[in-house]
Amino acid sequence: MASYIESFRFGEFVGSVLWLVFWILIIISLVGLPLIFIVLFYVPLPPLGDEPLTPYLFLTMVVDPTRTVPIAKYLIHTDLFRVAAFPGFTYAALFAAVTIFVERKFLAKMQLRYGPLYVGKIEGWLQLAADGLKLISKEIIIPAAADKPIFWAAPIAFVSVAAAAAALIPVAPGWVVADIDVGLVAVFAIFGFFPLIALLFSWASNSKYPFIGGLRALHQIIAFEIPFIISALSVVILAGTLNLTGIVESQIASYWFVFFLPISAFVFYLSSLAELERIPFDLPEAESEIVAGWITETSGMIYGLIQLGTYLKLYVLAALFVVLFLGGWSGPIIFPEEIIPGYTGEKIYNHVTLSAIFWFSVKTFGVIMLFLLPRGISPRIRIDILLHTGWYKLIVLSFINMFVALALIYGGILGPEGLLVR
Amino acid sequence: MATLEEKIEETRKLGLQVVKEIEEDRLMTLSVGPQHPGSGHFRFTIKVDGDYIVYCDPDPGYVHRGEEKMCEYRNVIQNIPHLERPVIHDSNNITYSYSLAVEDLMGIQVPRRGQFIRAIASELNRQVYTLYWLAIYGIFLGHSTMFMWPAGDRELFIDLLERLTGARVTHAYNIPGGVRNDMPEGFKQRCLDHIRYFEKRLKEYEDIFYNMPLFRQRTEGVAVLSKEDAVKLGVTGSVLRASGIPYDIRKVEPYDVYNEVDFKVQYMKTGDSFARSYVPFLDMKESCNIMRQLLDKMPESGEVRTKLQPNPKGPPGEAYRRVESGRGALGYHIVSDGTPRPYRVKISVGSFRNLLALPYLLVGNKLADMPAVYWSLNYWPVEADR
Amino acid sequence: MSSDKEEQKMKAAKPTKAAGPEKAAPEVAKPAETKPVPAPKPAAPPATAAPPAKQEPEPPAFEKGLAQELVAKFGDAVKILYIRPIRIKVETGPSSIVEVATYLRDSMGFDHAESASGTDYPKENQIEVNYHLGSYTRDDLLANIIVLTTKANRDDPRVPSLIRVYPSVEYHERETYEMLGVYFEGHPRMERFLLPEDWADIPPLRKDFRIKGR
Amino acid sequence: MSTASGFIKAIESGSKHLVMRRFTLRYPEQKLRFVGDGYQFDPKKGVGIAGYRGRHILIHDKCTGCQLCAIACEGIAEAIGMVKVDENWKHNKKAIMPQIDYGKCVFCGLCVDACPFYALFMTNDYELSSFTKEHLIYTPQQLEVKPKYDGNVEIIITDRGATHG
Repeated sequence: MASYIESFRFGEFVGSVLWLVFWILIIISLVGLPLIFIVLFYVPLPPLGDEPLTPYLFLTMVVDPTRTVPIAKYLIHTDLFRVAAFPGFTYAALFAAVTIFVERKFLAKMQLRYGPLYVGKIEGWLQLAADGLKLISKEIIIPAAADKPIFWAAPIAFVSVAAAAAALIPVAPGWVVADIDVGLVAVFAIFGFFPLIALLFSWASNSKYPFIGGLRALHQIIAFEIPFIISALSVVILAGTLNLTGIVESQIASYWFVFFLPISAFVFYLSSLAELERIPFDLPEAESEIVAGWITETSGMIYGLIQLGTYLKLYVLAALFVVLFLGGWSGPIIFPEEIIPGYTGEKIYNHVTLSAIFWFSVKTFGVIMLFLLPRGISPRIRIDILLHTGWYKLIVLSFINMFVALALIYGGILGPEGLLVR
Repeated sequence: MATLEEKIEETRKLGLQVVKEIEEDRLMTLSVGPQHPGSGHFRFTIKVDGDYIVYCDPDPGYVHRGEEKMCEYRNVIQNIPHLERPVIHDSNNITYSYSLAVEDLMGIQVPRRGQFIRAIASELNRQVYTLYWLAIYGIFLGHSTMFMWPAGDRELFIDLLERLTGARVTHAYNIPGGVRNDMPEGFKQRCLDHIRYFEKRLKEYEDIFYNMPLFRQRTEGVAVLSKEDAVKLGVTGSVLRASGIPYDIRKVEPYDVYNEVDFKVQYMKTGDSFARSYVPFLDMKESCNIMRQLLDKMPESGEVRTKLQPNPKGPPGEAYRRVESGRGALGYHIVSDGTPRPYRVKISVGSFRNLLALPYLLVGNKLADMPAVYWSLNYWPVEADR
Repeated sequence: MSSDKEEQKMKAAKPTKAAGPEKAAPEVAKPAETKPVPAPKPAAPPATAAPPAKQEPEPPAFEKGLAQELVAKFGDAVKILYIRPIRIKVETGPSSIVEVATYLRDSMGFDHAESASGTDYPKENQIEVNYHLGSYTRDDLLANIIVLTTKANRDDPRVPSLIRVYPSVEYHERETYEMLGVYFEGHPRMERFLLPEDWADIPPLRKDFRIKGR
Repeated sequence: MSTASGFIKAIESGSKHLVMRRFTLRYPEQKLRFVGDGYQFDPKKGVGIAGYRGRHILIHDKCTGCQLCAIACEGIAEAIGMVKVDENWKHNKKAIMPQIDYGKCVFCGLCVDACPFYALFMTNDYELSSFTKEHLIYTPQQLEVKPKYDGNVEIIITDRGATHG
């Protein structure tokens, strides 16, 4: 029955294809190639055999596979790889992407529906790429009287702050972007930026509902900052060091801290839910009360960036929970001695690192599922109940926990020569 | 600094529809507008002092279609399809009192089996409406599961109504003189299965929504409507029954076969937002057992409709009949002047009467309570504007 | 329970009326294309109490008692239009409507107003405003509805507002004001309610307001 | 401890649904099965026969061109117009038959009730979308064609929750 609209003409179709090809060529030649050359010249390339590796030699080796393995092995241990790929941004972004997809399917299953289904043959696994492309192609609308510089800066700041926090998390022994010995305090310092960004963005978008949302974000995160820090502090008392890798090692030495400090783990879980603005504490973006809270005026890629930042934050907080309470990467070695026959001992390929990465990912994914659960079962709470729980109930609980930690130390159970320390 | 009460008094004098922001009174005017996700096709302007609502002025009329004027240009049967438009997912109830009023005017006697089928169809429709209302109440409080479950289970009853009347939502099934077609075969058994499964689902709602401590914290003791105020404001339906007055038209003024069904009118005494959200839930449970009794007592065979002549006419006169719809007493006052077209049709709907309670309850509460209080009034904007 | 008693009465009252319409002449198959001219004298004849068209069945005792009580209290200021099983229609002049309403609310237990609406009678140049009053508190009056009506001249319809007696009629009166043009004196906010702000036409529910294209 | 037990019951109820079957009807793959093949009306008995109110079907050899369906629809949606058809029937001298504009029709079925000659019924077909409004107007010839609609799914209630099977 359907008939085509008369106004379709083949000439127009060919015109648009040519127009597209023209723009692709322009972008590749003016932007793509120079970028590759700049990266290749500045990245410290290893000497190949005797003579130094020049970019042109590098490009030829892409063709010859025998040369790629040593280059790849060398690149893996440079700092650029650590920051960009493994324990840094790409690993976190990969986790964030998987979390988005799992959350939509998990929530759908709990609500007796299908969730994304049609994009990508089996159960809609390509839905995420489709959403990303859609957000990139959407037009970015900036409110008329908005404060443009801050309006642009805030989403970028949001993602970079979330990524900065991801850099401090130790994923495997030796595999951490920045192994500073005041690790935990640095994470809290970075988390202090989020309320600031939320308020800046909502105030810059110059309309009433986002402004109320921004204020609520401010109240909420400040109210839950204190129990958040104190509950982590009791872990520092037990572990004796602020360095995150040190904390994990002290847990490997004795047992996981979640058995000693269950209340602190619960308080940390609740306040990280509030930090993430997830459902029970969803007030900054309460869509039925204040339209969409502080992200009302976002559209297109600005919304995409803020969503990426939120899910990066989710990964960071889940990883922090694992590092502080579930013993980081500790877990039985499950990989065989020689993963690649005849090749042992190299930094990344030995079985200790691989099983550490495996255990860390499994535990983080488990904690992320715990974060996703409340969205399915609980409504949003009101601002005064939120502040009441934050200031009165959680702070008291975290102080009780501080007392438990001190008792464990002075009772000689944990700490330098404690009973349970192996 | 002016106290809250003075601010409420001072702003009550402001009568303008369009409110200008005054710098020094530190109030922010928010238009919970026709597009706001928290209000549907209806706008009310609230003035907010910090987090407290100080002034609320409802401004309905965005979906006013002049149903009453349209009734005067059509004959009695042609009125049915457009009269169900104000609330299409409770269409059997809204046309029920119209049919009763016309039958009073023209002295038509509906056969017994037709009355039973009409009552069953209106009970099914009440479930569909209340589930839709409960779903929106869930998402208003941020509980997305509580939106999906009732919205999904509503399909059970829509499927039944589709088999019975032929259309999913706009049934046009209730005609002066009875119903338009008889039940398809196997309908009774399928109806009983769906009801039995639905009662298991109702237990789940209670676990995940009504007994959820966070939901209780948000609604208990919020916006209490006392018994005297409920009577003074003339509210109706679940809002009235939540304030302690067991008033249900099906029990008080039984129409058709409701006097042969024994059921208990569900009501609560606290009158707060929680009661107003729990009474419709109890009504749904009660409605399940009403449907079972109706299905048992229904005569096996017999006429379902008295056939009227093409342009039915009756003696001049007036009739006023009421029915208990999803949102309370829904009455039609029809004046006929002997011609096939009604001379004047006045539709008195529950939503319009509950609207008066909105500014009364909202003032003094917090901004976050606005959706919880507004939607607990069982207010359907389209029906209130007619 | 008293409501069952009324139910039997209602059943009894209905069949007698059913005999009425048989004698109405069967309508010709194809109605005239033009709009039918409004039928002769519309419903509420001012003259006699009972409408002459059909013989009124003997009014039920309980409702008769209510009506009698009203007539006893207000004499000829109040006129009973009809008494049916659970419906009574009482007409008063615009001047005495507030006292009658206050009396109905305070001593007869009709404690709330369901709706306020109007009907336009261009033939007699009058607009009839009627309030449906019901009762939530008195058990024997639960089903009863008293329709309290008053007539206002059509050119400048002014009726005292009942907002002091029944606060629930605030929005109903505003709607009747914009739909029929009846000005309710004493109403705090006599403004537009449902219709758009820029509605420049005559009140739409009046008979001389024609829907375009009909 | 009512709050803790409230949370635990909510978690238990939520996770119980992880094993229940999903309820959504996936429309293009699954289509609902209806009772009978559309709503019909028996003018002699004056009562309809239950069926889905979808697209109309016009039986040409019964239609007498009496315009009763057009008059019935005039007050509701004015969706039915009578058009000339180039068939000549003994009982349809004027050779006019209803043409239904589905841009206006509200599928209430009162035209089927008004037809005294068993000529106009309704079928199960509801997939009437088209690119332009003109294509929504169905001529009597189009209305004569009986649509084939193969609904294969209906609500079934299993012990692991209701689903469309």
